[in-house]
Amino acid sequence: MRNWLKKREFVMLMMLVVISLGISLITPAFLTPSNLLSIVMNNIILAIMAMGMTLVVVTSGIDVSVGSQLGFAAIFVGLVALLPTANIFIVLAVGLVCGVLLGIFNGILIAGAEIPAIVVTVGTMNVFRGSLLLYTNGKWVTSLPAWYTSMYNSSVLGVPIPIIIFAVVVAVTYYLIQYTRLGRSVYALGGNPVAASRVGINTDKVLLFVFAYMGALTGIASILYGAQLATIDPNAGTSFELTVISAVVIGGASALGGSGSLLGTCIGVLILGVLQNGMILMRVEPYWQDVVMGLILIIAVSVDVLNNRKKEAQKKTIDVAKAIKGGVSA
Amino acid sequence: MIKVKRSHELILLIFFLALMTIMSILAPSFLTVNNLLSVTQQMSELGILALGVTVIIITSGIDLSVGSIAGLTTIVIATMYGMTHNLAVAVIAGLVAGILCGAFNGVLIAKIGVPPILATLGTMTFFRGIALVISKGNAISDFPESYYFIGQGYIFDTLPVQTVIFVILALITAFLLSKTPWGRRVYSVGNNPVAAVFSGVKLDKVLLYVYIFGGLMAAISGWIISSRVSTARADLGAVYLMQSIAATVLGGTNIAGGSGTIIGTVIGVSVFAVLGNGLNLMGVSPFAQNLLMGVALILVLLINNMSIIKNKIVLFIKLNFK
Amino acid sequence: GSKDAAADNNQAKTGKKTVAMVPKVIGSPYFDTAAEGAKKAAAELGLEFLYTGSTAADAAQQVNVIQDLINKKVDVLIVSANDAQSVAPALKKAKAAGIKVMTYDADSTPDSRDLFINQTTAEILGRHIMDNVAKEIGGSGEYAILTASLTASNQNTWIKWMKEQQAAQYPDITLVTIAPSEEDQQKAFAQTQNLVKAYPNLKGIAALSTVAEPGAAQAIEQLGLNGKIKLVGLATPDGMKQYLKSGAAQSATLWDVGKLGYLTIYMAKQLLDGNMPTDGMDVPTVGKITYKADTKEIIMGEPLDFSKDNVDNYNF
Amino acid sequence: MASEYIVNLKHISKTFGGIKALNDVSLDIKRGEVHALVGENGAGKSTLIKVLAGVHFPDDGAEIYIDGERTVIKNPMDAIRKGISVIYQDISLFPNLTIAENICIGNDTVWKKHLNWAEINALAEQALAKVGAKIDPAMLLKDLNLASQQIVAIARAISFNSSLIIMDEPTSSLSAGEVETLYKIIETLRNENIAVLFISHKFDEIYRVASRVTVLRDGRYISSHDLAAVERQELIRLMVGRNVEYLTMKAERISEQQILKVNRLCKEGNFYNISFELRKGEIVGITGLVGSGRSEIAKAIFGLNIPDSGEIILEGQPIVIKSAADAVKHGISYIPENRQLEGLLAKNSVCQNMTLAVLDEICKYGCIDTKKETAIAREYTEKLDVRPRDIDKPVGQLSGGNQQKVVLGKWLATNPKILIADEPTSGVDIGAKIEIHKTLRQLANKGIGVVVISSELPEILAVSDRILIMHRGNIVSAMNKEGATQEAILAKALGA
Ligand SMILES: Nc1ncnc2c1ncn2[C@@H]1O[C@H](COP(=O)(O)OP(=O)(O)OP(=O)(O)O)[C@@H](O)[C@H]1O
Ligand SMILES: Nc1ncnc2c1ncn2[C@@H]1O[C@H](COP(=O)(O)OP(=O)(O)OP(=O)(O)O)[C@@H](O)[C@H]1O
Ligand SMILES: [Mg+2]
Ligand SMILES: [Mg+2]
Repeated sequence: MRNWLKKREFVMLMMLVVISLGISLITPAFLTPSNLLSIVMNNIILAIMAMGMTLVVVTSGIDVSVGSQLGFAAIFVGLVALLPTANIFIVLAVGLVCGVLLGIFNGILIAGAEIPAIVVTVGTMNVFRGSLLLYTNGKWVTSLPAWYTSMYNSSVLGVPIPIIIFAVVVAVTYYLIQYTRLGRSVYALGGNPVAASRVGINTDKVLLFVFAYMGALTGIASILYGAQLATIDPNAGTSFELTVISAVVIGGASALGGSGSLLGTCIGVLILGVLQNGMILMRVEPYWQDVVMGLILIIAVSVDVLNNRKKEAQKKTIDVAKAIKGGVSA
Repeated sequence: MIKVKRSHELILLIFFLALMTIMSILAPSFLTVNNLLSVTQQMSELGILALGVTVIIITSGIDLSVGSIAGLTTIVIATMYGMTHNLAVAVIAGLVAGILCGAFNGVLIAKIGVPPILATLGTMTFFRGIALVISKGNAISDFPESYYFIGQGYIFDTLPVQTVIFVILALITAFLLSKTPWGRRVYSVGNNPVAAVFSGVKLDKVLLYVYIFGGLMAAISGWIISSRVSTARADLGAVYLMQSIAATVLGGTNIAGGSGTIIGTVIGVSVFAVLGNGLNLMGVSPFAQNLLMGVALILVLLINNMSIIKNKIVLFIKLNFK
Repeated sequence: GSKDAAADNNQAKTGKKTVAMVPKVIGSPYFDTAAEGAKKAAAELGLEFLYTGSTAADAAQQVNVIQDLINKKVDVLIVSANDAQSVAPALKKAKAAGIKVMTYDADSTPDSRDLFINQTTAEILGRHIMDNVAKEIGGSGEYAILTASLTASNQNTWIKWMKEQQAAQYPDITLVTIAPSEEDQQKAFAQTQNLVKAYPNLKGIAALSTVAEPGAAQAIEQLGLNGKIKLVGLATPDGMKQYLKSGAAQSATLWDVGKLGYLTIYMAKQLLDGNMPTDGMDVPTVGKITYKADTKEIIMGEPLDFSKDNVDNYNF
Repeated sequence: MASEYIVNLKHISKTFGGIKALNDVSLDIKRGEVHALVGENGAGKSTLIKVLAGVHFPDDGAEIYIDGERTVIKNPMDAIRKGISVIYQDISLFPNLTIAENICIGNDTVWKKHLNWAEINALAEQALAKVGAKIDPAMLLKDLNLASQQIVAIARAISFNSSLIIMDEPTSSLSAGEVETLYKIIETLRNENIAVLFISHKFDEIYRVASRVTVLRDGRYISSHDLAAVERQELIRLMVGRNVEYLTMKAERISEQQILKVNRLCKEGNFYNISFELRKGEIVGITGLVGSGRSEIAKAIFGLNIPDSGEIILEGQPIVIKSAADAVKHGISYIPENRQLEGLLAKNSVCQNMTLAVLDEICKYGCIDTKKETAIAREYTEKLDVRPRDIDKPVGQLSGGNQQKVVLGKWLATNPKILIADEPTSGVDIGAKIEIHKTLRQLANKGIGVVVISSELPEILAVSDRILIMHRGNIVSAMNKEGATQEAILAKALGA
């Protein structure tokens, strides 16, 4: 079980710990329960979407339309929440359905027409945002009702609802990728797409599912988005996709597909969140923040790559030939 | 495969001509020499950026930092000019900055082996950060009149200077890619890096030059942008990032590497430029413009993949209704 | 020759002159409200009104749009400049093509346009907001600025004037930091929470954009700090209504944006008719205006503060 | 009532973009028999089994009978359910999944909507035990070497309890030891009345395991025979349409001049204390079990694997080789063992592949001289008889043997002093194989020093002048061609 020490997640976790320690040495305000809670709360939307993006990246795909999807779903959630007959379940359903539909739209083009994911989603990024702005004419959705916005700050048994929602998302996603045929097919497809179709995996279906799931999680995120901010800008989520993708790749998912874990992604989200928060807490001059952030990202990924290289050198010694020579038990 | 590629460019060209026809019918002022020249002027910056991006994508890489490099270049030029009051020195410093940024990317990717998307995700923030630190976020506008030639001037009173630069750079890039050993190696690296190494290609050297080339193109693009808008600012060029990738891919460059042409990219950029210009002339809402650009991108690739889609449908029917 | 023919053609179709308005960015409530006022004026004055721009607040893209409108041969071109210097060459070209050129909301260089319709000056506004900060936090203590982005030039000018006003009038107040919100509500929200943590003695925040102030207000509300951290800034009354009432924000400053749009088109008509404005002239539905002939600048008036008491009177 | 035949294929045709890969082919496999499928490279063997496996859908008119019943194989899943499982030519497994998953994926009995890991691991362990492999099924596949992955593929095919297992060149990445294991496994299968369709280019193998054989040529069915009733030469004639046999080709003259000397080369974990020399005009064969370190040595000489100590002496001069580019400059060339991964730019044309290593030489004023380039490509497609003679065709569309010729051409174009060929005929049909042997000999006769690495003993015996045998990273024996026998070599290779 020394194995997990060599895992990428562990390296990134160490990185997170080092960064956090560094920050808390400089500013005591960092390591307080309330600050840590606010880091978590402020990054839950990111984390939820990053869960979906992890699956997308595992299939060696990418979805740059998630920022537009978020804005799209959030506006519709908001508009529905303003209706007099609306309630929390209707809002949930609208967010989910809206997200899933957008995701399916991507999925059909990617799986059905075999257009590369980055191209499809660059296209739909514009299509979603354009049609949203055209529909709303740039108007914000404001004055969302309290029964909806209060959801963000309420707790059940002392646990804030967004955290509960996130926990559910993680649990469902974990169950999905660990204990279902569909979830393992996602990894299989990412590992070797040709082999995947040869073992009977309907690769189109799997891709469609992955993008729909991404959409569903974006839908859930959009519900929290509206509840968190109480007003929704039709430009909401613009260029958010880059943050989501960053979190996922920092968390260790390979852009080549086949690898990526929920834990890694969570760590990726936290690294981004801690840096963002720590930078202000450390009172770094605003102009320097991008420099610091960029440098830390570069160092983090480089260290990881160098570390991986060492692992590569160690790997070759594994050999089952001896075991096989045991012969055949007839 | 070559056949498929050719037909992609053909489809795109037909699409482009159809677009031109529609625009000329719907917008009377579209098909005037003046307007067409200003279309080429508008597409030059994106186009030059896309030249670098094309070469990078052919190696199966990606560069998310090109927009930041363009922005940083503008700041370096402005700051150097403020210090030396020598335009040539300033511009050279700007281009050198672009080359250094490209080299920085190249070292991360080729020498250390960081995946391009990760490396440039980091440098995108880093380069922008440097530009912000130098400029304190401010726009810098004290340039001499002569600086504006490159982005606002005309040759023979009609040809926009940046159009000419774009055409020359496109020709050079096309030449480099198709006629030089370097170009051949670029394709080979994108196609199968292991086999390239096994054939004596110095992978790290090729990649290093590729990212330097991308950095230089971004810098030239930034130089033109800042001359056209008479301003240097850290975030100039940022909007072109996604567009340059989209135009490159629309032009038929395979995102997985190994294939792609400059002519394809030029047509890809033209489609976006004509669409934007024509819709502006027609007074169509800019929101609809975004929508239509997305639709155009998807449409062209749908047409391109028609046979795949047809096969799938035919097989589906065969299996389920027979 | 052919140039005029095309313009005539344009006119012949509708018999109306075309006025094109280019905001910094499309899809912002602020500019869209101004456009509504403008549209109303255009309808009243018998002008063809065209409202277009880019979907990103980007100078280079704005220049492209201007270029296209010159090729389209509109009669009046009205721009809110993303960057003063950037649009100047394009605007000069428009002037050279015989188009009347105006700026509104954010000026270009004076020589590149015929008239600038200013809601108020950057100096007045910057000093005014600083005064608001001082009024709310009580003359001493720390405050932070939440800006749209570190590169937004109008924000940077306002900040410059705020600092001057503070240095001159409120020596006991200190500016702790300027945090960018990237025109993103969620970012504004998170930044505000971080600021509160980072600066425990923080007494006030000035949020300088219509996206930043609601985001900051929501963060303060969620932290339960209503009234403890004072929030002032620049925002539309609609976006801030709920927060002004709940006490999460104390004031939002702006001007009557609809009127700004109306005034702009009204002046466009004047230009087309060959009239120049005069100082103190009375514009219908807008009121008395200030005109500075030396800079060809119209100043609509003082900034307008929205508070919990008056916010219900406005709707934009 | 069970039919005598487990599978009958009739009128199978398959067209790829206008090219008929299969043209009205039939194949009948009896229950429990080991049936060999032979044919030249590109004859359509792999395509035929992909049709049977549901990967390709055949053209109209195809008839497929399983157990005597007419059926349609809709997709790979369907084939598995109908009792057909396949071990593909390119190991079709998932490096990022565990061994257990690789074995069980798609297996209805455990691969259910909801997965039970205990069940999966148990089944995997059972399947592994059947092939005699003791290994933790929770390990990731990518942590295994190629040969071990092949074993996993075999375990997987067995675990389905299929009535027909198709093996497409299963021994191409195995060497003597593992091949024996495979034979035993096939024997067990036969005892359990499971049919095996066995594709191979190695005749020893075919005669050893199979009882019947079907021959394909140019996408057409030629004939089927009981192997007992058909001579080896006859079979080759049916395949190729003419007579061919392994020729033992003697060196014309081996000069005294040493071209390469390797002196006490060491690399921890790869090879130890390797010394040998190569003379002009000589072919040195290196053989041994898979993993004995042959390729690692080759890569060390070619600059892709930097040794810890020792020296490489080229024409009397010690040289330092830090990269493949250095090696090429010194006139060393290396034909890698994995042609798909290391040898070819699949999407690029034959011409571009052939000139990749000589780009700088075909340059005029810094640009590529197209005339020179096509001349080189033409020359070597002619010389090596690459079919078709189309230098603009993407290499990926050529059959395996022709692809190998392109790689060979790429290196011949560099005018090498030393040519190292690692498994140069893997997956190459007998006709082409002999062509390649001939070419290697011709090169040696021209004064090039040639090193051939091969696991196929008849080949090593046929081509080499001297044979080095490796065991666990050491050269354990050197034999002259005279007096070397398969048995003697195998004994040394196994460490006896
Ligand atoms: N997907 C494909 N697209 C186009 N052509 C193909 C495809 N697959 C196979 N072919 C062509 O079909 C023919 C038969 O190929 P196949 O792989 O079945 O040969 P094979 O008998 O297995 O040869 P080898 O012994 O080299 O493996 C070849 O000419 C090949 O180029
Ligand atoms: N004595 C040894 N101890 C440990 N590992 C060894 C030893 N010998 C070889 N290996 C391992 O086996 C690998 C040898 O692979 P190599 O490809 O050189 O073998 P090969 O004989 O060429 O087999 P193949 O036919 O697969 O090419 C090395 O990477 C090394 O890690
Ligand atoms: Mg085959
Ligand atoms: Mg080997």
